[in-house]
Amino acid sequence: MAFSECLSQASLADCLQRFFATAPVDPAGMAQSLWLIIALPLAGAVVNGVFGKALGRSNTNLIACAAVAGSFLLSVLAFWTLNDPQAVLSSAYRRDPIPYAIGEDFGTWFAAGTFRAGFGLDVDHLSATMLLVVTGVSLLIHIYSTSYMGHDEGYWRYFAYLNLFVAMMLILVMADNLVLLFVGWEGVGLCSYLLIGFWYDDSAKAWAGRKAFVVNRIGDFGFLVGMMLLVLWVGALELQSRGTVAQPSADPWRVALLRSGPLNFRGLEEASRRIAPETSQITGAIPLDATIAQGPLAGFSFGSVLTAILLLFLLGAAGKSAQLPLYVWLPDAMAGPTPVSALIHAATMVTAGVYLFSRVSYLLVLSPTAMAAVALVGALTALWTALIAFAQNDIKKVLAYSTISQLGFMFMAVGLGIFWAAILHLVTHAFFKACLFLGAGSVMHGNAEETDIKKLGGLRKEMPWTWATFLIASIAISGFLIPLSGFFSKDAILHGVHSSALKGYAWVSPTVWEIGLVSAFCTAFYIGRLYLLTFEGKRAPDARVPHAHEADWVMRLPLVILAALSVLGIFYGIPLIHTSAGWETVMENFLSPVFVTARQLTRLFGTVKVEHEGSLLAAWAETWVIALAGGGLAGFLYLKYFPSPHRAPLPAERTVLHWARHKFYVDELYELLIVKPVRLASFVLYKVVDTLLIDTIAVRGTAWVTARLGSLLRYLQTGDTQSYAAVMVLALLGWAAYALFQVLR
Amino acid sequence: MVPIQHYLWLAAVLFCTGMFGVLVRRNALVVFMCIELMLNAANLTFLAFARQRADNLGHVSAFFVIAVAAAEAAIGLAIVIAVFRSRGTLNIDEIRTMKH
Amino acid sequence: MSLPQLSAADFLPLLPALILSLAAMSLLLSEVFLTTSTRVHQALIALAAAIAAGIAALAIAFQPAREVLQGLAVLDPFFGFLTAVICLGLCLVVLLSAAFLRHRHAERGEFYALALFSAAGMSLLALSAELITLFVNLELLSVATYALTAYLRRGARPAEAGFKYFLLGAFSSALFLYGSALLYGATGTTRLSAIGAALPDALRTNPALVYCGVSLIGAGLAFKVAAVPFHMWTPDVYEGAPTPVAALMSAGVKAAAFAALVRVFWVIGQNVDPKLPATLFSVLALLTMVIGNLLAIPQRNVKRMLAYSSVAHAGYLLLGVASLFAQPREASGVRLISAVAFPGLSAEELSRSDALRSIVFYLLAYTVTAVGAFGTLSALERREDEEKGTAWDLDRFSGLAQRRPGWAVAMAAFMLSLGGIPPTVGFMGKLLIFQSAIDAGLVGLAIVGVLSSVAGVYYYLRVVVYMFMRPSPEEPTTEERDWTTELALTFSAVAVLVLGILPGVVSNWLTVTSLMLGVR
Amino acid sequence: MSFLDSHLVNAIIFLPLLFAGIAALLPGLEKGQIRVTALVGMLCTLLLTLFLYLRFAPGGPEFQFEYRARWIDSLGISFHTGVDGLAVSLMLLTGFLGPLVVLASWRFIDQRVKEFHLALLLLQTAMLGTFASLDLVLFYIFWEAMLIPMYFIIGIWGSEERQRAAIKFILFTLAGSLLMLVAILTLFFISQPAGARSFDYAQIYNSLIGATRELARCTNSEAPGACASLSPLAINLRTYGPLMFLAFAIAFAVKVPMFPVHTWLPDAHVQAPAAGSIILAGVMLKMGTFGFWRYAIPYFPVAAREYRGLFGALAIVGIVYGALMCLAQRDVKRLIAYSSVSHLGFCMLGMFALTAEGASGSAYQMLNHGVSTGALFLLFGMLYERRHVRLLSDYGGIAKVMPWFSALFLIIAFSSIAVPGTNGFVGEFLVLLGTFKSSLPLLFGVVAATGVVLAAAYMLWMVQRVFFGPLTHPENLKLNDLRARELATALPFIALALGMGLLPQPFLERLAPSSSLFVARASIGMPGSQTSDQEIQIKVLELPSATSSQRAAPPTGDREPMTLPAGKYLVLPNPGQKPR
Repeated sequence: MAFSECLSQASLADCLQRFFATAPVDPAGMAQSLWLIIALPLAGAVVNGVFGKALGRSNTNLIACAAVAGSFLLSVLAFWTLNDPQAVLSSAYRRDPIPYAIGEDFGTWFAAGTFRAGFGLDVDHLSATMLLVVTGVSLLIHIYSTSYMGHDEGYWRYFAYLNLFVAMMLILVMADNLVLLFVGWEGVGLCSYLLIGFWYDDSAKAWAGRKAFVVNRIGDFGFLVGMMLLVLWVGALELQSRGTVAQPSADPWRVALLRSGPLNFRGLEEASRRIAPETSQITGAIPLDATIAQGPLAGFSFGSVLTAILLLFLLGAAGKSAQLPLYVWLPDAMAGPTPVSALIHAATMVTAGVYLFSRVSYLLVLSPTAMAAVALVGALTALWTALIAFAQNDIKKVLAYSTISQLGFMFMAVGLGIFWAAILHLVTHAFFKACLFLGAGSVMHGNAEETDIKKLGGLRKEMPWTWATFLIASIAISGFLIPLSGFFSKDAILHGVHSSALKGYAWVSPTVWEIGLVSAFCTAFYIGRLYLLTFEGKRAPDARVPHAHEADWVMRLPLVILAALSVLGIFYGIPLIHTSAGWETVMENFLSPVFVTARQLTRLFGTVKVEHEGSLLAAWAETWVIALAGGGLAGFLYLKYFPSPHRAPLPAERTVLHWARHKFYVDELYELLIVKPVRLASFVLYKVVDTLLIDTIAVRGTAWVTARLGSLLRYLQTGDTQSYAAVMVLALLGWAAYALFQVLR
Repeated sequence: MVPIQHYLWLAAVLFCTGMFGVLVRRNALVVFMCIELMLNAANLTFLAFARQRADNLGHVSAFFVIAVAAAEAAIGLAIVIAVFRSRGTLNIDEIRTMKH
Repeated sequence: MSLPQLSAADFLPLLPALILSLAAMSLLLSEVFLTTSTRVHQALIALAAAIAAGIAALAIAFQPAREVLQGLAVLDPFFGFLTAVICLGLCLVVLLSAAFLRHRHAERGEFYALALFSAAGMSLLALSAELITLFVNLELLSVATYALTAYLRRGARPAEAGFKYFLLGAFSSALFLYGSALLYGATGTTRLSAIGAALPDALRTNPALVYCGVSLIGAGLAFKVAAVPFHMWTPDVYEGAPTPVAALMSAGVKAAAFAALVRVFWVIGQNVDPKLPATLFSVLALLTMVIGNLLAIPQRNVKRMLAYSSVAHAGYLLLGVASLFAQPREASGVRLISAVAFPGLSAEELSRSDALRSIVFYLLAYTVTAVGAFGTLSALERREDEEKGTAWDLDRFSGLAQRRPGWAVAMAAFMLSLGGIPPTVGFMGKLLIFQSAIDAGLVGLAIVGVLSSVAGVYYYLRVVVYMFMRPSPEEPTTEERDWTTELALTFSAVAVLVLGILPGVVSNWLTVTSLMLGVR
Repeated sequence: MSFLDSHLVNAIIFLPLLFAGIAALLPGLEKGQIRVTALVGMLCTLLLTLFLYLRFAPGGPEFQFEYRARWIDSLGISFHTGVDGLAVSLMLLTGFLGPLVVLASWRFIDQRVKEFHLALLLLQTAMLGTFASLDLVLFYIFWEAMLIPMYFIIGIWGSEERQRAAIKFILFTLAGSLLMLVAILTLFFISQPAGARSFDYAQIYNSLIGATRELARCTNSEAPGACASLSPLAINLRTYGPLMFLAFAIAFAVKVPMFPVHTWLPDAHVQAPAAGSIILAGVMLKMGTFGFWRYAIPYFPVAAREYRGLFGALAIVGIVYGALMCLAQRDVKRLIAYSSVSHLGFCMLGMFALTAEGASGSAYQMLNHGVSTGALFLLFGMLYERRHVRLLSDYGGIAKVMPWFSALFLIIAFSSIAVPGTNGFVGEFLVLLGTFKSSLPLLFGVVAATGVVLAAAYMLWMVQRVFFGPLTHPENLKLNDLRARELATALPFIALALGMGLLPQPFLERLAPSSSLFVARASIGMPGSQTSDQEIQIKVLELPSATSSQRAAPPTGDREPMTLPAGKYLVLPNPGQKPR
């Protein structure tokens, strides 16, 4: 019923509640039109890519932005629809419908044998959050780009790629099965390849793009193999648990496996329910450590295979989300236009790994080993890259490393099963990091593409808007001075990590927690450094332009909005909602239907034990102090000494700086360990095996021998009649001898 | 009377002599005559066997062979003359321009 | 003793030979009275005779096999088909030589007469079933061929070629004769059928005679079919001989000699230990295939190359002969399953008939192809090059595709057919030969043959490379076109392709009758 | 069966031949007319193949549009054509490439135009025939007839080293296929009883099933007496099966080409003109995989399983090795050629996985490779047409001057490194899935998957070196972008690459029955499989007239017309039985 007449009966709060809880459109209809969300940017990409040049700059901008805006609106609609109790997804894999989710299977993509991959879209609260973030942020960045790329002649390519990227990202977040997700997964990689190498006539930039793609491919290799093993795993599970239920044919899960394929997320979720801990006797479930009876995996136990699968996924996620050891591509990816860095390499694409693990949370919580691995990788990455960020002077490089380290935080959370916190940090990070990057972009824009922070400084007065937004975002990420969204999300992670223990890996959470604290400190430090060197103090003597100019409003608007969002993000990070379990943050409560299976399994298996020692406030205080310390140190150092490069740094400091500045020589190491050997091997193989052994010796050799034999025999043809006759006679005698021998024997 | 084997052995010896001559003699005409020798060795064999078996098949054959040999001789000499015309020699070793 | 009773039917098989020799004599006579310089009509007469003889041969080919002239000869389809093949070859050769001779101002009736005589000899050789008859006919065809070889007697090369051929030929026929004398001594008869009957006893009494005789006869015939190691005369003689004559030798003489070979050894094969001829021909086939191909590889002189390739093809034919005698049961077990009896005919007989069929068909295939190849060569060669010996160099072929596309395509077809690549008749021939070889369990030999033919493809394709992929030489030599040559080339090219795509007609005939090898 | 159904395939096969005849009649100087004639012929063929493809009923009998006529009865050879799912797909691919090849050489081929197009049309006929023939000898004839036109195309219109490459190409292939000929003949003899022999595909296959089962039983069971009572055919299969399989396999492996026998491919590709390379990569290499699929494996399943590990390993070596070779190349065409080696490794791997997924993936990969690599050669051919150099170092920054060209090339490059959404992904995914599902060790799948990484490495490296970076060579500055004709040639490839990536189901549906049958046949008598003979037997299409197809003139039948007095002629005795 309408809002107005509601007011006449109930209170405003209830009415608002009810208003937002009633879907504006019919959920079923929404589900069927989900494809539009992808189709719009895709269409934009095609139009811009093919006709962009002809259409002209303004039309291209219009089309690109309109496409994204359209899908943004649709996402909002979808998001809203989800709150409706009627919005239920009746999945083929289970009897009872799934609340707060809509989805539609748009038919088979490809099928062979017993395998099937479908065009299925599926939106639940997780996807919906991602939808909003992706479309929203990219809308802002599109708007920003219209001005930022205002003078580039390749604008149409740019917007085509950008739209394509949005489409791919949306496929990634809405796919209802792993294979379709993989389309988005590689699609975004492809787009980032294109956008990093956007200015391709500079070969360094083009190489950076290739590096990004190839490193991502290494990750995708893991992902691919993981998928294959997962198919086998599900198959084995189905086969083995067949005996345990009354009649398998009636089991919707088994039926749907054949009809809709084994890699569907709902199916996997259902599969994870068929796994039971060793002790419990659930009908139709088989213990985690049961050995697989037959098939290619015969002999391994379900648990170990699952762990292997998840570790392979971790490899994939590490590639996409730039975690150790595959993070090396991201800093180089800064070669692309800055808005691209903001969108792809900060807000959206790089978070795909986190999204993946949250998607398959129900599988992840089955394997403590994998969780520990994820958490440790995250922690180490966070610290490692934060250290590198110390000594970077390129404004974008600093932000890139900070992105990696923030992603590390998210991985920590995922690793310890605090998925909601990870997503929360993902969202807030999307806001403030996008804001930071766009701010950096505007700084570069105003300073003749100057990126060296040593050559900037004192921009505060010259670019007030940029300064203000940048400051807010820096505070948000570091939690310095006043706690903003980033502070709460990060604290939610740290607190959660601190208060939970992995089964069998008790040592992990404290370790991760401490590393997390240190990283938080470092974050505050390098962000402070970045901010101070860029905006505070006096303008550097060797700046390119005497006076920077502020960006126009088209670029300012997104900055402001993002800054505002990174403030408003607080709302999600504070426990406001009281439930039976106690006080929950809005995000936790909002995402709880997504992770319900994961939670059940966690409880069932006791994978993660959560003991609430220490109050939340204490934790906040702790983190805040650390942030203050980091920021303070930065302020002390750089306000006091800046700009006085004459101070001779201490030798220890110098070595640290030296190593950090050269990124600890990781790139060189990889070059030495992987790239060079492969190239050498290929070259040697080509020269030795292919050219020498096969082609020269085997092939030409045979021909040569034959020809030689021919020309040797040829010289028996002396042309002398009598020798011919002699040969005949000899042959005759030989034959006669043989014949006689035959007879006499 | 002379036993048949003697004739046969004689024929064999003649044949081998002819064959040997063909292989070693250098003068084309001599080689040619050696071939005739071989043919006649065959004739002798035929006759010897015909004699032994007392049928006339052998004799008939011998006559045929003689006729054929005559024809062969004719064409052979013609060719030898042609060779001599073109080269001015009958030494087989020099009649070997086509080889390999 | 009373005169033998001979019916008219006894002379039926002599018909083709009669036609040929009559035509030859009339040509010789016409030479005496003729005054005009142009002699095309002589070629036409010869052609007509050849065609008539061929038709006659085909007409009698479908008669049941029987011995005629008191067992001196056999009238059987084998003979009929071979004679037809020989006449076909003769027709093409006559057509080719018309132009060839005119360009050398050597047009005289003797040439055609000799060709016809030798063809008559071949046809008679194909039907003789008695040693002396064999010898006489062998000599008939040889003597004529000696003369043809040295026909252009002014040149040094023809004379030398004729000399070599004559000397070695006479030598080999002497061997043959002595062998038959010994065999006569051993068995007391010279009729093959009678010899066959008498052989077992003869073997018991004095095997040495038999074996020496057989070996000598074999050597004599192996020389004619140019089987390694009796092949060494081939390249020299072919090179020296006028190209059409070389064609005649490679086609007709081979066919006739194979007929004699099969006939003689058939008797021995079925009355003496059959392993003997099987081994003999397997060894010969192996040597001939491999060495023939190897020798041809380094040749730049196309004529010599074709000579060696004719040796190689003799090898494939010998493979067919070997599979005629091979004993599958003792050989590899491939034949095991096909031991199932076929109504009316044992599997052995089936496979033997297939072997005979494959030999005849291969001879046909080789005849059309080789004559065509030699024909193209003769059309290309120039009188002035002959003394230098460069008349047949590969370079003569370079850029032929531009100068004479028709010839180039035809030659390409011949080369592919010689290489045994479908869809040419050469492939069908090889298919049949290898089929019967494998049927007889000679898989190893078949594989060797296959691999050697790969080597063959190499040098055949080299000619194609020169024709299509090399530019013409600087001074573009314009070869004259004569309708006779063109006709011959067109005919053989068409035959190569048509028989390659639709061998059905011929192979059906052969199937119908290939069982009839009329020697008891 | 309607007239159309029974003659459609033949029409397709011989239509190019007909147009070749027409082109042959045109004067050689009328280049335009000749080109148009060839183009029209190819287009008609394409339309017919398309019609055939759409008319092919996936649910119908295995072989459809069959036609069988008497040909060489006395040898048991009949003219028998027909298509199954794979064949019809590959024929569609062939027909699809035809017109594009003519268009691709529109400008590039300027001398001896007539011969060139004759060769193209003949080649088309031979290739279509190879796919459609259901008689072993017919197949072999088409198979070898294919070599000749390609030999001319490489040898006449190729670049510097063309003659050597052409000879190498033909000798390599011939050496293999002649061994196959021996195997075919042997099979002909052992598989059927004397007098009832035929080269018919179905007949030979059906006659082998029983023996194959026996043999499988004997090889599977460890019991000593298992192989005691084998039928003669089974014994023969046991003794000669492996050899015959190897003979077939070598012939096909050379064509594929698999790892040790692949060296002819780079030379041939580098030297061939664009048209030659397109056909070579697009269709001819498929002949090898098709041969494995149609002949080598179904005929000798037991032997094939014996050598499965070896061939699987070779396939994987091919994948990785080929990719590594690409990294070592400096010559673009050579690089693409080696990438084919890598891609076809996937085909072979999927086939030897003997799983439905693997088989479908392998079949699909054949089509993909035809499209992607064909397009790569086509596009590079356009560049070569402008610059006449092949080395990577001769290019760089091309994207600046030829944006459209670069865009198309990039799309194809991504389809060839199997980015999801392009055709390559579906094929490689299914192949990998099939491999993992199969009884081959898991390691095979893992190693094969590394090919994905390497592919990205070399392909993007090549793209980088050719298209990106600054324009270093002045002569590249004045390159002009694609003309309308070239665009029209390239766009179908793009459309297909994306279409087959996004909607592969229509293609896979037609392949599915063939692949399941292939797997069933390949795994006869394997412990797991329970396929009945009825499922895998092939319906033999009887020859037109009543008499049995084989040896239409059986000697008994044909000797009756001539009544012979007994003993006058020789009924050949068996020499073996004569008393000595």
